[in-house]
Amino acid sequence: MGKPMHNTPMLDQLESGPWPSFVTGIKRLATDEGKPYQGMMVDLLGQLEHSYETKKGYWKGGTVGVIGYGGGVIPRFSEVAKNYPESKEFHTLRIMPPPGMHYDTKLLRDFCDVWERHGSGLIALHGQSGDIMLQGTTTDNIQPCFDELNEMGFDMGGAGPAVRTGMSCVGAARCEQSCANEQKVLRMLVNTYIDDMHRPALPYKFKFKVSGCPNDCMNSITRADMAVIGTWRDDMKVDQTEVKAFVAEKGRKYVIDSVVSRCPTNALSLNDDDSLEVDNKSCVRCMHCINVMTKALSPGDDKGVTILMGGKRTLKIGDLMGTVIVPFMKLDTEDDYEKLNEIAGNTIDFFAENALEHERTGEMIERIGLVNFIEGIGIEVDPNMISQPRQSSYVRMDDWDEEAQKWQDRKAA
Amino acid sequence: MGKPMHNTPMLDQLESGPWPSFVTGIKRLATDEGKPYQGMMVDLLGQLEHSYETKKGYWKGGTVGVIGYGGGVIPRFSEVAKNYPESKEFHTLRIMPPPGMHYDTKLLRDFCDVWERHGSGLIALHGQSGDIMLQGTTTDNIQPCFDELNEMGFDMGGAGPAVRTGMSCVGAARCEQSCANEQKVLRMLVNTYIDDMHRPALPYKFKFKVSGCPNDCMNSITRADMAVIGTWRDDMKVDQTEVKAFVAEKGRKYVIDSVVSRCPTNALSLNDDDSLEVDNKSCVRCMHCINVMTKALSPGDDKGVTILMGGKRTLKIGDLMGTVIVPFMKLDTEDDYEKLNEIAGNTIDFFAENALEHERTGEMIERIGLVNFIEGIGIEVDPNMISQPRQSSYVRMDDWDEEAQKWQDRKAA
Amino acid sequence: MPPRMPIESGVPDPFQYMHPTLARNYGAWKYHERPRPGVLCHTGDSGDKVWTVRAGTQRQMDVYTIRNLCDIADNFADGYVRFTIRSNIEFMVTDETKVKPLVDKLTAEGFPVGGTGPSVTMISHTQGWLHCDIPGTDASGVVKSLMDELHEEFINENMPNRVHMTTSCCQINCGGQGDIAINIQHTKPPKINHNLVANVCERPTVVARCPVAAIRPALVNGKPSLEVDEKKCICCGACFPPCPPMQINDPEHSKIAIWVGGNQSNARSKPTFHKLVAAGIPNNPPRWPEAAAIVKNILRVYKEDAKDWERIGDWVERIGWPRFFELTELPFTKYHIDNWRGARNSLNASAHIRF
Amino acid sequence: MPPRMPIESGVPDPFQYMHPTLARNYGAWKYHERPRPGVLCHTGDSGDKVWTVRAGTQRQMDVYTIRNLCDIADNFADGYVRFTIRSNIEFMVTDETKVKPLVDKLTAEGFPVGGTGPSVTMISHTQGWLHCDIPGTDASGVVKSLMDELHEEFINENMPNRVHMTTSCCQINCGGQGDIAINIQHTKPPKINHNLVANVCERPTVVARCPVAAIRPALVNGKPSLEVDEKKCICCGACFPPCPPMQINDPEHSKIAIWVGGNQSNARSKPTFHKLVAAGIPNNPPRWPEAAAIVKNILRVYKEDAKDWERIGDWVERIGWPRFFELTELPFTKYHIDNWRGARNSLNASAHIRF
Ligand code: SRM
Ligand code: SRM
Ligand code: SRM
Ligand code: SRM
Ligand code: SF4
Ligand code: SF4
Ligand code: SF4
Ligand code: SF4
Ligand code: SF4
Ligand code: SF4
Ligand code: SF4
Ligand code: SF4
Repeated sequence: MGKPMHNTPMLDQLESGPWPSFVTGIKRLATDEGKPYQGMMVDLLGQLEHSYETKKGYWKGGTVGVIGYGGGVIPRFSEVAKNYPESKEFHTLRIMPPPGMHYDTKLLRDFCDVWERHGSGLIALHGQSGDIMLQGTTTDNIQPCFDELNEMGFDMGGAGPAVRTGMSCVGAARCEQSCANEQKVLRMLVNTYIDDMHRPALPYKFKFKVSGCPNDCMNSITRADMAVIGTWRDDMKVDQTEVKAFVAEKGRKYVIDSVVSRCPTNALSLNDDDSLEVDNKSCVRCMHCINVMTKALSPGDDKGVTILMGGKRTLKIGDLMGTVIVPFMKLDTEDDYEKLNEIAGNTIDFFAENALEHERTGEMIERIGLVNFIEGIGIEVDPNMISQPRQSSYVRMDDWDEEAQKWQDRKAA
Repeated sequence: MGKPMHNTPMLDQLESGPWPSFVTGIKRLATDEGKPYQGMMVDLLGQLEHSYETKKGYWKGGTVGVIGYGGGVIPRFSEVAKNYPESKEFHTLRIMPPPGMHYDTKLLRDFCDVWERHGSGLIALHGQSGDIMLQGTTTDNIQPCFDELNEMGFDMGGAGPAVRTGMSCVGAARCEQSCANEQKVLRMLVNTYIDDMHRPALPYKFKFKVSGCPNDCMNSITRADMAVIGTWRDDMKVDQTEVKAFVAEKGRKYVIDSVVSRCPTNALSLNDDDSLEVDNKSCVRCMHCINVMTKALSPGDDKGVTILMGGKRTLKIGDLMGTVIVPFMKLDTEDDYEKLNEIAGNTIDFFAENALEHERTGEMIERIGLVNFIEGIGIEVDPNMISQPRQSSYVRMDDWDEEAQKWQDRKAA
Repeated sequence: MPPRMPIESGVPDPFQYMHPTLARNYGAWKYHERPRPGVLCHTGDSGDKVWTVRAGTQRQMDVYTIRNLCDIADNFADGYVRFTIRSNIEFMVTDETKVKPLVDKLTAEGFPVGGTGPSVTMISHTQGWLHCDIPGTDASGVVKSLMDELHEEFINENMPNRVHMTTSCCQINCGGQGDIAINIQHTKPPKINHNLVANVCERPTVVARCPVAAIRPALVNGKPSLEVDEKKCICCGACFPPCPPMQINDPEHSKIAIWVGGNQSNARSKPTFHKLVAAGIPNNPPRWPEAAAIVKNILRVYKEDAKDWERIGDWVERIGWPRFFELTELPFTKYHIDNWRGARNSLNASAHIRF
Repeated sequence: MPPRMPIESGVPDPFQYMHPTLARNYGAWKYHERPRPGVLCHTGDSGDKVWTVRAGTQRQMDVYTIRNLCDIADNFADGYVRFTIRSNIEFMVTDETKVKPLVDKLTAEGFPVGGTGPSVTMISHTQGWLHCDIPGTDASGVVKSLMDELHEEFINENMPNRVHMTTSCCQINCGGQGDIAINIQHTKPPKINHNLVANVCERPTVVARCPVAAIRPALVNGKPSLEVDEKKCICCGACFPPCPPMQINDPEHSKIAIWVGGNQSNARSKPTFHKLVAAGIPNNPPRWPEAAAIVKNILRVYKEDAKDWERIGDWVERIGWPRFFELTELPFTKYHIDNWRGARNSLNASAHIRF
């Protein structure tokens, strides 16, 4: 007989209800006779119940890793191991999934098998940064486990002051809005800078996220140091027959109030004959009308991406949005991709050299100013970078003429 | 023969063209044989031409005033009096006009006569703060000139760290949008705090401006420490017959694109029968639709005012907008007006005690935070004061429960 | 034996694991429909159609749950799945007749089918007491509790627009911006265990990390330690990860705060951050009923009052914050008014008032 | 004789000077029309109608000009006038047949009739070299030059919406926010006349007034004076009024800058500040042709491209700043990007891009 269960009256309450229960899952593992993880999961439940009772966490960090890499494992040592000895080590391995998180069942079963042998049997699909999180193993098991996963073709994700695991939306694989080859962008960027992931030496973390269109299903603007978002440059495609069908179905009033009036730049107008007029010059590619009338409207053909930098969440100076650095670039040829790669490389280099310790790109940009940042990475100013020009006259502009000339020269070129 | 004119080739160029020329006006005075101001105006032109040539100003300040008052005169002494001796003193008197700047011709002629006797003959109607500016006189003439104007029923305006001359729009006198008795508000506020105008002892200037509706023809939000703006609380008035007439005249597409879609809160919807649906709960009283369809739409009947504080222009921390302090108050009874007066009084007192030297209300609010300011003037928090609640979690909220209770108590009351 | 050096293979090629119809129509989809809640139907330029059935999971799954999902995929869905950013699982089928059996099977196995279109989809999810070293609550528990209560909203599409919620178990906020975010909010400065500071903390690092410079080095009982200026401290918790003896978590004073209106998509308005609406909510395991009640109430009001395609933030922009507080009956306090020096942007600098 | 003490009469009662029809219908107007540019017709609830004829003035008027306007009022307009915030004069008549003669007379006397509705009305106006002690240019001259060039736009109503322009002759900016603002912009730190500092400046005051703390007390040639850190100085000129020896005005380096999109009314969007579009423009009396050319060009593009009821700021919000710079052919530089720490609000944090 396996290790007896602790009393977990609070956790037990989380077994009821229609939503799948992580507690039930962990209990299944804790009662899995003869499995290497059984004892660990019994004590894990014990410690977790203790947390629920006392409203405190009991894990602390440490140093655990695999040979050749400086990061990717989140080490956890219990502070209450005296009472819950078998879960005294409960480290997580972060493994990078295929972009778009596609799996065949064989692959998933293989993951389960490896983790059954070397870990807790508990897998999170996925972490908020997109990793496959294999949650809970001992220091000793880390290396053999990783070796097996690595042989399967999988590699360690990011942790610490490093390039982090990236994410891309399902995009081109199953979405009509996609304007980019999301998986290609993501793989190229992360794999080019994989050294900065596996041997953490940056001032702080650096995240790539890729969304195929401005719906931004990967939340890249608010959650990535470098966000790559698909968009298009020519006119959106309008199928007026489908427009009329939509108007006929929903009624004019509905279409005016739900589509036309909601366009952020008044770029839409419903003609008296129920066809739709689009002012493509004013359209900001927000996606709203296309989302609502997906059969009638779609992105144009001249596709490319917008790059934004500096998004992050709260720590230290509050949440920051990414801001536009490259309004538009094509991603057709290998040269185009190479250019994208270079922008990423320049950014990481500049970040490495100029950010303070524990400072994200967004915080650095805030501190040094956008202009210094873009000059540092070799990008020229563009009015798309701002929502509006400066409103304060308190600035020194001695060399206005030179700066104006630069713009004129660029325009002439 | 009077004093000969200086050569003014640059100024002369400003005599041509269709717009009325101030140069021609000044020349008329400079050639006004036998008038006391003739010599002064000759030299004024000379100095001004000198400024045009050298691109520099040549006036400096000093101290000049009238008995009983600490301000209201803008003293000007010439730095180039050696060359232009007769305009060596060229002070301006700021006189408060009737609200709305209404005049009969007798009054204007009287002003001209006084100023012909005691000053330069040059009057600016009006200064950017709304004063009648009698521009150009000597130290000796200030007192007799003011005495005459004061006898006519006019009083000195503001200058220095004081309550300043206020402004109110034409409003109820000739505007269908007016939701307030602008002149009454302005007169009451300025006249109650007239002591703070005439004996400058505040940390810095303090301006009142009054607009009868949110079109804000007095620019009060951007240019007044205390802006009082008329508005209404019930539903706007809609004359559907006039609406239909407007739609018939302009066409549906025009109405949708110019009225419905431009409503900032999507509060308008054009019905299929060409009548207009107004979501009065979402309407922010921006005035746009009413401006466009002035015959069909008008403010409601339950009128009152919104008070904003802290507007100013650039000096020191850049332009600041006024912000909402009192979202709505009625101004029907004398008690209502008394309440308004008290708010102004509390604000001036708080400003006097808490602002740094040369700090405006807006800068003070920015420094101490809106909450401290409103608590200081005895106003309670209101969600209308903000465009959105805080976005940063970095705040200490120990006594949330107490604060929440205050709101509940107010709601219950 | 020399140590095995890693093969630095990086991010794997997804095509090897992708449903063949998706791979074949890669980059060539035409439009999609939602035949029923939880089911999408995408049509390709080629004419191919693929039905996607989306189901909720507990994210942190035991291998048996995963294998069960694999069995379902093998039996009903060609052996392929994918996961969404919100830990929902998606099964793709090319034969419409397979949809209903798949939905039924998932439902029978306890995986709610839904989360598509204007529904309340799975709440994004952080570590909490299960694994993190700094959590103030348990993300998995909060989410399980809430999703139990919101089950009907997950399996139906009755909301005005998508509802994307998030949780975060400390003020670092690994969860994202959300239409509604349920986050830990500390309300008292850290308590310092002075005996441990000297050994465990990099003192200059932690002094530098405090956003309001409230920490200074100090000698306490003759030992080098740290001191917090409690007047300045904003209880952010930034000092705790680098200096665990600065205990910020507190069973009583670590509360829950609720934020609304975060919107990451560019649809209509630019992306927006969520805003504080309620705080001081007890951190009350195992079911967090007080937080759940507030969230459900906000959702109810939103559902009743918002128009089609309005996200929560869009809706509040239209009706205004005063009305939001009126309709939800949440108290408005001075804490809702931002107080940092750049906060002027959050003030209402206009006569735009709703009545 | 004892000195005469002032009668503190304050703001006078306006009714004594108000056109009787305005007084009679006070607070009871119904709607208005614009029968022709420069003429308004207001109809009261009573059925009363009043026609207002608006004409431009030079603001700083000699008594002869004022008396001339009085004569016109007496002969054509019941003896009453009012002035607008923009120094236009308004004549009210109750008899429609008097409108044309009045318009003709004003025109004949050189007072342009216009400034109503969607026209370019008079530019608001500050003191300049004529009277102020700190001006970098002459407001009256700039305005006269511009209004000469914009005369046609004043007497017609051909703009998409009202155009409210402003001037300011130093960076204090007594002129207001404007659809277009033509303002002095200093580009070099003040030159200090060290001989005068000790006598003329309150040194602690001026040190405190510098917004970037660039001024420090210093001994120069043994005398107490001031020193400016030229790296820090943003050339705002705030030090000059309290300390005239810190000469900020410079015939060469005090330039003109042009700002657009200031909007004080609450119509549609909340009030907005104007934004920098062009700088480094020569301060070139007596006609400032370079500044005038830029203003006229902006107005031309606005007139061609904007829709009815779009103020300049609304128009640019719709078409976007990139297109504004494209259409006006003004250069976009790094100076257009704000660089103070709170400037993040001015950055484009979205995928909202126009092509
Ligand atoms: C595991 C995960 C939450 C989850 O349950 O999904 C997580 C967990 C932790 N995060 Fe996170 N973060 C996770 C995604 C995020 C995200 C979301 C994202 O990447 O889109 C963010 C917000 C985006 C961003 O980068 O700002 C995020 C912002 C942070 C921060 C604040 C960073 C900042 O610059 O503000 C920290 C603090 C730090 O690194 O010092 C942090 C730190 C941590 C640490 C390492 C706590 C610590 O400092 O010791 C947590 C370890 C928990 C554990 O025991 O595993 N985590 N963290 C997510 C990573 C899983 C994965 O690899 O897939
Ligand atoms: C005369 C006038 C311009 C005009 O030609 O119309 C004017 C002229 C001066 N202003 Fe002004 N301001 C005038 C309206 C304004 C306005 C407009 C308004 O009131 O709506 C503003 C912007 C609104 C505001 O209050 O912010 C304005 C903001 C300033 C400031 C900056 C105040 C600030 O807090 O930022 C100063 C500087 C100061 O007072 O230290 C200032 C200072 C000055 C001084 C006194 C310059 C000085 O410090 O020595 C100027 C005297 C000129 C002279 O020789 O007469 N003037 N000033 C306006 C007053 C006439 C009148 O009484 O009617
Ligand atoms: C599967 C997924 C991407 C993935 O790679 O995993 C996805 C897939 C789709 N999203 Fe998304 N979105 C997904 C997360 C997101 C997120 C991120 C998130 O949930 O945190 C966002 C941004 C969230 C935010 O702003 O807070 C997102 C914002 C949108 C929007 C914009 C909605 C809006 O009006 O603001 C659309 C447009 C729409 O609704 O038509 C959209 C539309 C879609 C469409 C309709 C695109 C398409 O044509 O196929 C897809 C499915 C529809 C459905 O659920 O009805 N997707 N979508 C994600 C599913 C999450 C889930 O399990 O619920
Ligand atoms: C006479 C005057 C008030 C006064 O007490 O002197 C006035 C009078 C009227 N204004 Fe005004 N406004 C006057 C200065 C302003 C100002 C201030 C300014 O010019 O600096 C503003 C705010 C300016 C800004 O936002 O920059 C102003 C913003 C408006 C608006 C909002 C326009 C918009 O769409 O943004 C309206 C509504 C409209 O146009 O229908 C308006 C409408 C009106 C109406 C139609 C109100 C009415 O129903 O009678 C009046 C006259 C109409 C006309 O000119 O066609 N008035 N109006 C001012 C004339 C100035 C001039 O000589 O040109
Ligand atoms: S971001 Fe755009 S392309 Fe990607 S899944 Fe979402 S809607 Fe599709
Ligand atoms: S995509 Fe957005 S901005 Fe473009 S027309 Fe449609 S609603 Fe307007
Ligand atoms: S502010 Fe309103 S009430 Fe006053 S004049 Fe302008 S439109 Fe009329
Ligand atoms: S007044 Fe403004 S906010 Fe109100 S309905 Fe009209 S346009 Fe909309
Ligand atoms: S939100 Fe905080 S407690 Fe939760 S996983 Fe992230 S770092 Fe840990
Ligand atoms: S909780 Fe935050 S503010 Fe308080 S001492 Fe720690 S780091 Fe500083
Ligand atoms: S803008 Fe400057 S120079 Fe012009 S009047 Fe005002 S203070 Fe004097
Ligand atoms: S010009 Fe402005 S920034 Fe420069 S020294 Fe003077 S006050 Fe300081």
